[in-house]
Amino acid sequence: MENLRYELSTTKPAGGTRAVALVGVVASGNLEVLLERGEAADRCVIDIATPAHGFADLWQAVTADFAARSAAGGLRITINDGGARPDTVALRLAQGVRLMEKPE
Amino acid sequence: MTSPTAAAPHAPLPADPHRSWYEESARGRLSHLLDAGSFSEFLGPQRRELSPHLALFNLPRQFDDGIVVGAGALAGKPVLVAAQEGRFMGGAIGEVHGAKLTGLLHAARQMKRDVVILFDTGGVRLQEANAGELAISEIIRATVQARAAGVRVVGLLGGRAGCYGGGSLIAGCCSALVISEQGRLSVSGPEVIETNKGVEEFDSKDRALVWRTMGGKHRYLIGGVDLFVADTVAAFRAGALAALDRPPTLDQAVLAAEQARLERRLARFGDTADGTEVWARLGVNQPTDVPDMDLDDFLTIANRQREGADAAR
Amino acid sequence: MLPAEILTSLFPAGHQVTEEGGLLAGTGRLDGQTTVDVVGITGKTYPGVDEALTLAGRILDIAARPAPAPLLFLVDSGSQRMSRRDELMGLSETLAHLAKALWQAERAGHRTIGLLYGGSAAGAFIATALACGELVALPGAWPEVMDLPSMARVTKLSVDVLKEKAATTPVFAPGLDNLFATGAIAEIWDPAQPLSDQLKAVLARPATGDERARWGLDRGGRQKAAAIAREVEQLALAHG
Amino acid sequence: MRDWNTKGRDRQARLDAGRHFAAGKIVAAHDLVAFLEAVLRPGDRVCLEGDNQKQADLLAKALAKADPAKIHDLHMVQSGVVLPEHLDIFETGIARRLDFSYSGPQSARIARMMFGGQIELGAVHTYLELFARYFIDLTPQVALIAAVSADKDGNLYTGPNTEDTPTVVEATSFGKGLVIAQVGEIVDRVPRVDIPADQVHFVVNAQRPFYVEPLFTRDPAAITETQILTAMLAIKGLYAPYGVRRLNHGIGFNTAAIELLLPTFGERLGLKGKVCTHWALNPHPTLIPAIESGWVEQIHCFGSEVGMEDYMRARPDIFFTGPDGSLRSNRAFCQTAGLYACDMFIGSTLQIDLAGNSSTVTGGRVAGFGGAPNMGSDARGRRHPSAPWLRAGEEADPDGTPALRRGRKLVVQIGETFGDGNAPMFVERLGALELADKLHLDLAPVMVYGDDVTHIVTEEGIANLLLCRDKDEREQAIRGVAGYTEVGRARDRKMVERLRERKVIQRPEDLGIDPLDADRGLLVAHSIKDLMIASGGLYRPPSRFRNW
Repeated sequence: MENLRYELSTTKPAGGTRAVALVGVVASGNLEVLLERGEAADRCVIDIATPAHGFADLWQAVTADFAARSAAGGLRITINDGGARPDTVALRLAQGVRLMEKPE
Repeated sequence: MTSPTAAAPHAPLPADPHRSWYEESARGRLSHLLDAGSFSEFLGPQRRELSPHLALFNLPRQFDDGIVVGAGALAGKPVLVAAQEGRFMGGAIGEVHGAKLTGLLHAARQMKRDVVILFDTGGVRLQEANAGELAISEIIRATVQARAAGVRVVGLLGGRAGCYGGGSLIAGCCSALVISEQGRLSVSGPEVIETNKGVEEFDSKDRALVWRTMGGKHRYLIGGVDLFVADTVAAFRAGALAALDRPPTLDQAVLAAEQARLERRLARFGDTADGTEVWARLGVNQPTDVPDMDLDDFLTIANRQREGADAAR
Repeated sequence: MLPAEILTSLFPAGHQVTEEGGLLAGTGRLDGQTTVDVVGITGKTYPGVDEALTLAGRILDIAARPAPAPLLFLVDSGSQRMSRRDELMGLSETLAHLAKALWQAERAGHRTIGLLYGGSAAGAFIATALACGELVALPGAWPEVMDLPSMARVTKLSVDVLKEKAATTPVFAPGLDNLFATGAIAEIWDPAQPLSDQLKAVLARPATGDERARWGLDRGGRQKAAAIAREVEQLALAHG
Repeated sequence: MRDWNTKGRDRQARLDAGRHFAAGKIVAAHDLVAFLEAVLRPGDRVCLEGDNQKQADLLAKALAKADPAKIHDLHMVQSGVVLPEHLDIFETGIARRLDFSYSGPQSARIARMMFGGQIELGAVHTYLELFARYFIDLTPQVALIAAVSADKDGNLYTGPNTEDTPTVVEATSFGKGLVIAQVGEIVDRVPRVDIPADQVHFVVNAQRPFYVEPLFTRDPAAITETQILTAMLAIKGLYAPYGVRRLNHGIGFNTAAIELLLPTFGERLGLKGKVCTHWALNPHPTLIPAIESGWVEQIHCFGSEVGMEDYMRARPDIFFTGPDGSLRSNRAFCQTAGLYACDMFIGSTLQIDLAGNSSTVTGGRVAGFGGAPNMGSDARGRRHPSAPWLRAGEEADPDGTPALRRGRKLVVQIGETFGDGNAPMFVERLGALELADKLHLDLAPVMVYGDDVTHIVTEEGIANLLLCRDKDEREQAIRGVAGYTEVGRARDRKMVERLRERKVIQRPEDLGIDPLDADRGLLVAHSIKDLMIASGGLYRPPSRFRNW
């Protein structure tokens, strides 16, 4: 397993009040994303565990775009990856942020 | 199938009772099964109780180890629930996964609280096979102990991984079982039989054969399960409620009745080679039409012709 | 050890245990006072619906008897029989029924002791040896969930790689030592000593609850199961 | 004095040779190989009927068994290279030259044989283009065709899978060629006359139906959330604003997802009756729920689809059916309809380059085109207006004189940035160019030319190429929806943001699409079984798609 961590500056704080959200499952080509609060409002920390080694540059690109585009400020995000494609990762991250905005 | 629901333009889709049980995740099923807002999870994903064994195989782990356990309410009645996630390692049972269910059943016995298990499993998780095998044995013991204490343990069978291997033995110890057409209940999976005994014994690519042999309709017709429902979250909720009305009793008389029931099954159908022959012998007029029948047509025929389990389980 | 030797060593006062179709049935006299009911599966038989029902029927008959006596389940089986007919007839129900029958005997006051002296695997292992109140084994027994070549096929790892990994953990590889370490087996008997004495010693101890998770913890083979189960139980009780 | 009827006499000689094997027009199946050896001549131009669906499989097998010493160097002119026998004849030397359209199932083998010099390639065509050449410079001397049944006179019933047959027979028979038909049965009276007997010279009774590939069946169970997101983008970002009523869909899962979202997501957007009413389309099973819920007014079909026959028979308002009640398909007419009478083509591809050219040639595979280049091109001869066509024309040329400004057909490429096996859909250089280099082709097999493409839809958003004013903008618009492929990551971020402000690029959030809706629960059907139920049991899926 490869473990990656990205500490990113964000442009927008996360919305909603929900303390935690989980989207996706760990399956082939899929991933689960756990979102929790607790970071500073202008920052987002993403930890990734992936069985696919050597894709750090892709994770870097996807997470950087995510932090720049989404309301992710204040979130601590943990990812268990099942070998998802970048488009699936981006979709799950977007879904996670939306879920945090929804009431429980 | 989900029928379209009329809604104002741009309105978010309403919570849809027609959503497919088969398609839902473990968490999605629970959210539709239980009364809204009633669910509390034990050892949820934030606790990160991951499998200690998968890293050895460079395999990814899941925060809940593929099972969600907790407490909730069904039509106001408190229940304990466990839902397996069939997409994570095929819902396979490992050390943590199994222990969560064992602990839940131990509590159920002490609390005299009914349990609903949402099965979706291929059986033992091979990467932690010994721990998984033992967990299944412990779950079985905890299940029968709970039942002896008067607790209903209801199994719901309609997940995408089916209910195979040791999971099917756990199901066999439940007080009542609810299945959909998509549900499969069997010890050895089609691929396992084919690998060990050859394609002549079982062609696992012949999906219709799979369903005729271990699918929901066959299991309902031979009395292997108690209720047959549509593949929707609402139907499974109604099925779970009906199953919770059945007695939990597990004693000498129930087991003697089950012995008689299973012996009668072998005497009646033991020489058949295919599900269609079994159904013909049950008196179904056009047995080859059974797989294509819709729910209502199937239930009309099945409820007239099927072998019932009559709480002999 | 062969079944005949085992029975002789178990029942120096004699036994009437017979074999038919890979299944054992009968009684043995442990001593002057104690008669033991014996059932078993032998000769690496793969239990299907027929075998499971036959065994369950005998066990239920024993359970129904008013005067409880110990029940010894001798096990040398394959895995469950893998066939289209067995699954068509509902093998999962019959194997679960067998496990429930064993438990019913125990509940009715019969000590159920499994003696694993040969192989057992997968669903057959769960429904026979592992469904007994206590499981003991003889050296040379070979329990497994799945054999390594099959496991290699499913995990897409070579047998050599699996063996290498198995050296570091008892959690997945077949074999008595590994199953012992994970807590499946109460004790491994000494074949050089009379088995009757060892059985008497087991029967002399009071029956306990399901101790297997604790054994797994103590023996280092299952370090999380006991604590996880305990915590879920506590959380549920606390939730009310 | 010139002989003005050499072709007619040539045919007469073949007819005379064939009659030795025939009773009337009927040739016995066991004589078929000898019969073919008698009526064929080395170097003949032969159309062996077969497209991406129906196959004259008995005739293909017989031709492959002919003696190459007697029959060789044939020039095959046919829509599809699909059956193994279609290529076997090039290995044995029975055939040498090939003009075709589609080779999906044989894409790897045909490429090897081209590289190995066993096939002399004429060109890879679009269907309509190849049909056109049947009437100009590729008229067959012999056509080997397939029908459902024949009567004793040779009238043919081609049934729901009529497809290419009328076109092939028209060109061959009136071009003084010989028409030989395999039929499933000989009947006293055919249900309807699809091909009149006087255009048919010989008939062989195969005693079984011709083979049909269920190419247009997409199992809803295999549709991914990313495909659903992409489909939502297309519906909300293209179908709705342009008001696309007349269209054609490709066969991929992305367009299948669109079909399955119409009764849910489309309904929610209030689009029923406003989009997707008239189609040039094969009978896609995934369109059943939309048809049943009243979205669709009319569909004309290129071919049929296995299992859909009874459903179409029961929906005569929607489908073109004959007096016997069964579907009448016609590939040439439907392709023409797709070219001239549709305002949108939307389909997927395997590769798109920075100019928007797309191709299905990758590595060692040549899959051909089928109808896509024809559907996916602007009809320069079109003269009738429609709202989507005019709006697209205006976007491309906002300053032009409205009454003189050509409209534009919407030609949409849709797909995920990474396809099967994580292959990127966006590339700097098309695999088709390497193929052209290797085979010394004058023209690389480009499926849809960049200047015909108006939009590219991926999960990242929609790129509207009509709004691009120069080559750089076009390239950055494409890079802007190319996601995390190398092409996408090399984008000029500032320029992409400017393009987004001008709505050249629209992201899901720009269109108000909630990523939480990208869920399989939004599909109106999740399985083939659901489709069968939606059809009221009229759709009978082939066994390989049965999962119950």
